[in-house]
Amino acid sequence: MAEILQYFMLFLIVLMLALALFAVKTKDLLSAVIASGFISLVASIVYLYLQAPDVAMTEAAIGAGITTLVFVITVRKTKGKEK
Amino acid sequence: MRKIVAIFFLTIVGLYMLSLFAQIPFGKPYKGVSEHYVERGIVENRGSNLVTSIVVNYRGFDTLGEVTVLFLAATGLSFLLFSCKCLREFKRIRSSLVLRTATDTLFPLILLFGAYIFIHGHLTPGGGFQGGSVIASGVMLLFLAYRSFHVNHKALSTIESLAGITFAGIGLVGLIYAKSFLANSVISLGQWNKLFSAGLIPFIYIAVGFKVGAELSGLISDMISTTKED
Amino acid sequence: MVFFAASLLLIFIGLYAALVKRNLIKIIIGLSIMDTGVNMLIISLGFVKGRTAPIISLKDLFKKGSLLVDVSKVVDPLPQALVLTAIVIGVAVTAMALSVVIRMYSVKKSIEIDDFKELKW
Amino acid sequence: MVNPVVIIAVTLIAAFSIGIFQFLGKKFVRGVFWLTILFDFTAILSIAYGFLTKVIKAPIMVKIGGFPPPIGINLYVDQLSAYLGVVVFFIGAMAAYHWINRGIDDPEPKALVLMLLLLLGSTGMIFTQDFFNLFVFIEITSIASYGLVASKLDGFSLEAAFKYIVVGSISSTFVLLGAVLLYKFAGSLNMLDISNHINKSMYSGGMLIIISIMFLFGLLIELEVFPMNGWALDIYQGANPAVVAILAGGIVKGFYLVFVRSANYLKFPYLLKIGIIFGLATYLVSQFFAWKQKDIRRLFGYSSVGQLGLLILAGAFYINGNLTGFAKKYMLFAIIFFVLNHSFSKSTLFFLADLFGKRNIEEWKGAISQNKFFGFLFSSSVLSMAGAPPFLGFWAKLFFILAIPRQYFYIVVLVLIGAAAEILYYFNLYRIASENDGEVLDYKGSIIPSLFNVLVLLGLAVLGAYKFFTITGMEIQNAKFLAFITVSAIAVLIIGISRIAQWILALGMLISFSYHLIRNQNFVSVFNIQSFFVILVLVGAVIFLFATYPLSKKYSASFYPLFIFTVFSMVGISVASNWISLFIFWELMSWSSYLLINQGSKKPAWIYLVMSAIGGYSMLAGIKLLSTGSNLIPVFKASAIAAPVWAAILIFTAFLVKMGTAPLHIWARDAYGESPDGFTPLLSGVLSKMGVFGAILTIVYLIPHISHSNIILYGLAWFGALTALFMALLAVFQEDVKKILAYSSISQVGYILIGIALATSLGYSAALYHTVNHLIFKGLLFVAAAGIIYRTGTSYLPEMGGLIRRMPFTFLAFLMGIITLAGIPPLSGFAGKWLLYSALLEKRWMFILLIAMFASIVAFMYCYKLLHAIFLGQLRDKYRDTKEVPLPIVIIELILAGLTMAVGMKPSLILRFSDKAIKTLGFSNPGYAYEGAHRIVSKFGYWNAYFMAVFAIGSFIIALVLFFLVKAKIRKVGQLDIGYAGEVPDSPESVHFGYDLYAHMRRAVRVFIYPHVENSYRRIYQGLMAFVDYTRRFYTGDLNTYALWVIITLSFIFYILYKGVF
Repeated sequence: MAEILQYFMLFLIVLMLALALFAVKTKDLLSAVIASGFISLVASIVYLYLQAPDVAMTEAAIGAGITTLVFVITVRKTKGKEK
Repeated sequence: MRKIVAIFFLTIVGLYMLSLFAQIPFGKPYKGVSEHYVERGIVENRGSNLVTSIVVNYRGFDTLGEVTVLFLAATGLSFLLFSCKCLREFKRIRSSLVLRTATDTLFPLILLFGAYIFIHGHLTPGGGFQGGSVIASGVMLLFLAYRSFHVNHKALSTIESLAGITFAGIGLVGLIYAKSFLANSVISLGQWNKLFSAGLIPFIYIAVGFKVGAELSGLISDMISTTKED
Repeated sequence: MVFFAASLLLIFIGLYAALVKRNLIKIIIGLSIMDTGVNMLIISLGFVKGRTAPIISLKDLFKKGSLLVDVSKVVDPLPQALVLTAIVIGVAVTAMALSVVIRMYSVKKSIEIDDFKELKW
Repeated sequence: MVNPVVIIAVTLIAAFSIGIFQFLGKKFVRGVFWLTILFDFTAILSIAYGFLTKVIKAPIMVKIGGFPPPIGINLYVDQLSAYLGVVVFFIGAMAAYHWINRGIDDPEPKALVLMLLLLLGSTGMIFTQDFFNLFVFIEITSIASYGLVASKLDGFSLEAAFKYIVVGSISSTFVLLGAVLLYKFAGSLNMLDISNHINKSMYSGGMLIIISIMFLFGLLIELEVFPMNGWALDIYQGANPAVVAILAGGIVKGFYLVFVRSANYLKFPYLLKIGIIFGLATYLVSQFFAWKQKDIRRLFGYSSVGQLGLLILAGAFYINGNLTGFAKKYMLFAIIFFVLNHSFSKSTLFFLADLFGKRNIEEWKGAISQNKFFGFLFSSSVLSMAGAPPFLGFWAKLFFILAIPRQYFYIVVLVLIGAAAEILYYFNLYRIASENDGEVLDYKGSIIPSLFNVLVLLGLAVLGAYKFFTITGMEIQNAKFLAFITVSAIAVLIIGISRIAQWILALGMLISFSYHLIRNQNFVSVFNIQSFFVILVLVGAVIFLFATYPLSKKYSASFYPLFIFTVFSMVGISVASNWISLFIFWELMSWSSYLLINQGSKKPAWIYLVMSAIGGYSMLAGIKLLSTGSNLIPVFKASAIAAPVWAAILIFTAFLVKMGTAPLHIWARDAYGESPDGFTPLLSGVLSKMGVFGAILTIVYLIPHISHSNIILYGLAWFGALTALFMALLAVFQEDVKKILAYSSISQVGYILIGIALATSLGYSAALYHTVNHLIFKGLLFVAAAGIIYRTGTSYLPEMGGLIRRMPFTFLAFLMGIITLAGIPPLSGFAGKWLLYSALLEKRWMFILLIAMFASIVAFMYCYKLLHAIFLGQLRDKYRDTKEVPLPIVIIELILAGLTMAVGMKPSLILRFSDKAIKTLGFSNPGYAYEGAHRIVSKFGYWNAYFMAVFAIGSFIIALVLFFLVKAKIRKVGQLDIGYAGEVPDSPESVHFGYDLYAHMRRAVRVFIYPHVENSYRRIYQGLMAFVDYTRRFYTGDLNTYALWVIITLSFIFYILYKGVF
């Protein structure tokens, strides 16, 4: 059981890194924003594994929720496309 | 060119930092002040959630600063976006019936959930910040569902102010009655694992919850629309 | 160890974006990725294998016959408390930066760095 | 005393409550704002006052939450943080007041909230003793600054704000990581607790060093360290100046205190290395980049950044420099003074720049000459910023230089080079602003904050001087005398409504001072070289001050105060008892004389100032070389212990600059030629003699103790001789009466330098004699020139001519002066030459003798030119009704002419005094002897002044008689009596030619009069400018590049401090 959990964590980490790279690389700002929101979401799962439920909650609510929302609004307001 | 230079120097810094973290053992027991927090946390605070004990009590001053930071961000943001005539309003299309119905049902529940989170901050995971942001997400849902939705800024900023004053005021009460700013022992600590326990922590977290909820809602509303009545 | 490395990588991917990307929003995305990395790093600094979260809702975490908690059963709560603060500060900075970006866009109708190089030398 | 945490709580509550008050209207918000600021300021002032009066003896420790330090957070307020808190709140209040009243925009209630929280953040930052809490307060400060920087909402300020946000986020990431890792390392977040866990040997492990670097590096970014400070400069340039004033004046100082304190707590062993590398680089780079800067705010920004660099350097030495006892104390005071000085003067400058509104410094033309009060505020802040005595910046710099250990002499040199560079660009700005011919410009908005700041600055100047003299333990007379000078000058300034009253008061002061001095038994009984110069200064000053009476109407109210300042500071130089007090009064003299020259012409004054600064600072560097570990204040005689060659050379440079010795003479022609006519006699007659005095001191006290002293002296003599010759040659081809006299002055001082360099008793006799002599005749000539210019309105020789008929007395006096200058017996000039030639013969310096003789032949030429062009020939029509020069000037002319006559007939009038002075220099006799009353005998012959006089006067009378005999046969040519190409002019035409009298000789000496030296200075300056202009492009304005430099710097720091990986 513990082993599976560890592999799952490894998968999540790889996923985070991939999302981070995608967020940096993509030309579409909205996708980048969504990707960075997903990083936070994945991070909050990782925090649960790391025995930090408080932080996990905060990260999910603030990092993945509010931050992403603020980003999305900004992207919309600035007609977001990267040159 | 810039990319290569950037990667080069980032690699150098990264290697140094990696060499640092290679020396830090992962997953090994800790020492220092945390031992005190863990060992005596219940005795000194009666709050089950040690993180909350630390955040609100042992390092309550940090939290006061944290609240200030959020307040600052909300103030600064509305200051910067205030009178920005040039913003496009969102084209808020009429949302679907499903969303509206769901919002109607969910919004009170979300509020309740947020309130639950910050009231039980000393017992379960979560607290003022989490609860506040949950409430704010409820408000966001209202924005999504109703085209003409506007928050009442006066009410929000009054709540925000009062909650903030409560927090700092509780600190001053501690200074007056217990000779120490933000002292927890002004009222009795109560019993471990009960709702009314942990001294002033729930009260502070309730204030923080209201404040954060109001601030984040205001922040979202400031960003979504140019506020006209302001 | 994996967590350290991953967090460091996240930090440096974020920094890379701030160093290289020419789009203002991209830079802020980079900074927020960097924040996430830092937070994860701090959390993993406090993690101890085989211990539970610092929420004492069960009596078996106590030392016998007292309210003193057995330190050897709980992970380090302090980094978690610090990260709570750091996350909130992070969102505050992000919101601030984004509002500046909205304003910048309203001035020049652009969010590219090349249009904001007037202050120099 | 108030509990410090109450300040934070009350400010917070106020900030929160503004959320409600804003609905009641702006007035309520403002009321809350000002009440809060007032409360905070009073509270923190009461704490600071408690520390000051030692009511509070130990640092205040405030537990928060009732937990003892390592468990809970605590505040730790010591003296420094309390003082800094006062400064921050004061500047904050001033900035807010400025913002509200600057009449451009009205700060929103929310902006006031941001302002409050900014002040709160910085207060918390300097009060807290917890690393993570520090991070929180840094974030509060930063976010508030982000908002405020962007508050103008235009392209510039938003761009600056965004750059700040990005770099600031990177910075705070490192601070956060550092703080958390410190917790991981030491198990605590409390600074003191961590400090107790750490010892220096842990740094060899590698882990702690990387953690500390990360934490301190985050703070270093906020401290605007080169090369990662582009964002800061952009803020200075782009943001609202009220915000910039509070950032530069208050907040950054908070970061500074935090940085130094953290490094101290962390026992960071490489702080000195970091401080030297980055502090010095920041300081020097910004001082030079500012040269080419046209935007006034960015200019001030460069200066701010530079000052921060200096502060980092000073802090590093204080914490980590192994300073002992006194030096440590000095350094502490240097830091405090630097902070105070910079905070108050820089914020004033930003306020004033904002009030005036113009950004380009070229548009500042006439800014301070048009608005007197504005000018006063601006000048005070600029002077203080540039470190002019007696302002605080001067004492700070002095403390700093004295405190640096001697093995770091290169730092002294570099810092002083930077200081000179700073003076260069600040006074370039000052030069433009004080131009007279600008259009009438006015400022708008309230000037009150600047006024408050300047009042504080003036108070701090007093404090600085007091502290300097008490801490260094220098003789109290110095301090008293300095106070006396200042009070006198202020007294003269106060009655500035009437020039006549000022004149009377100044004259009265000088005379009564001299009277008291002469009545002082000590002064009379111990007559030495210093007394000689004191008398020289006072006599010269009284005479020349008297002559300014008719001119005074033209001058501004600050003329006489500065005159008094200059004169008394020269007295101060003459009575100085050690090198440092000499330096203090020397700088005082330089600056006050600069301001006087600046009242005449701006560019020459600027060149004078820059040269003086180079001289003054090289003197300070030399003095630094003389000081030893235990003896930081080198006295004249004790410096015999160790006197490296370089010390002597550096100190001598200052004196050579003032003497105008080639090749350091470039300032002299225009400074003499275009300074106010009332001041030029003092400048030439007395002020340049201070160089002579200093040179004598150096040669007597320093040169004998160094190896190769003979070569140095011989070299000096060559310098003197070449100066005498070439400056005389240059004088020949000038067309401006004052410029001829200027070159002549330098040339004559060259003679004096030869005399000093001989270092024999006869040489000193010649030098001292000629010093007095030159005072008499050059004073006479300059006073007469002032009178002539006053009447004719021009100093251009070809415009004059024939004035002999209008100004007979002046002609007579001028003639006497010229004769003396040319060294013709019977007047006093001859005696000086005779002594000098004898001395040269005695030492067998034949080449120099030849040059000196040749130079005096050249002197004949310009002497004749002066006489010819001004007085002889035909009178111009426009001067037909010109009167004799005003009576006071005539009186002075005749007195001086009588003096030169008297001295010429009886040289012992001067030699009596110089003999006494020479005996105190360690010589048994003056190098010559008296035979009878009038016969002076040296090895090479004798000279009877009395006989000479009789002979010369006799031949003069014979020539006069002959002249009158033949006069009847001369036809007088009227001005209509000419034919020119067959036509007769219908208006009177002058055929007198004074222009380019020696044109035919120009070709022969063209190589020598070509301005090689001036051109090479110009080329160096232009080259440097071009270099600076190219290199300052380093600040590309590109955000990515700025961020990239942050990472590059970090990898550099890792690389130099920790070699674990590579």
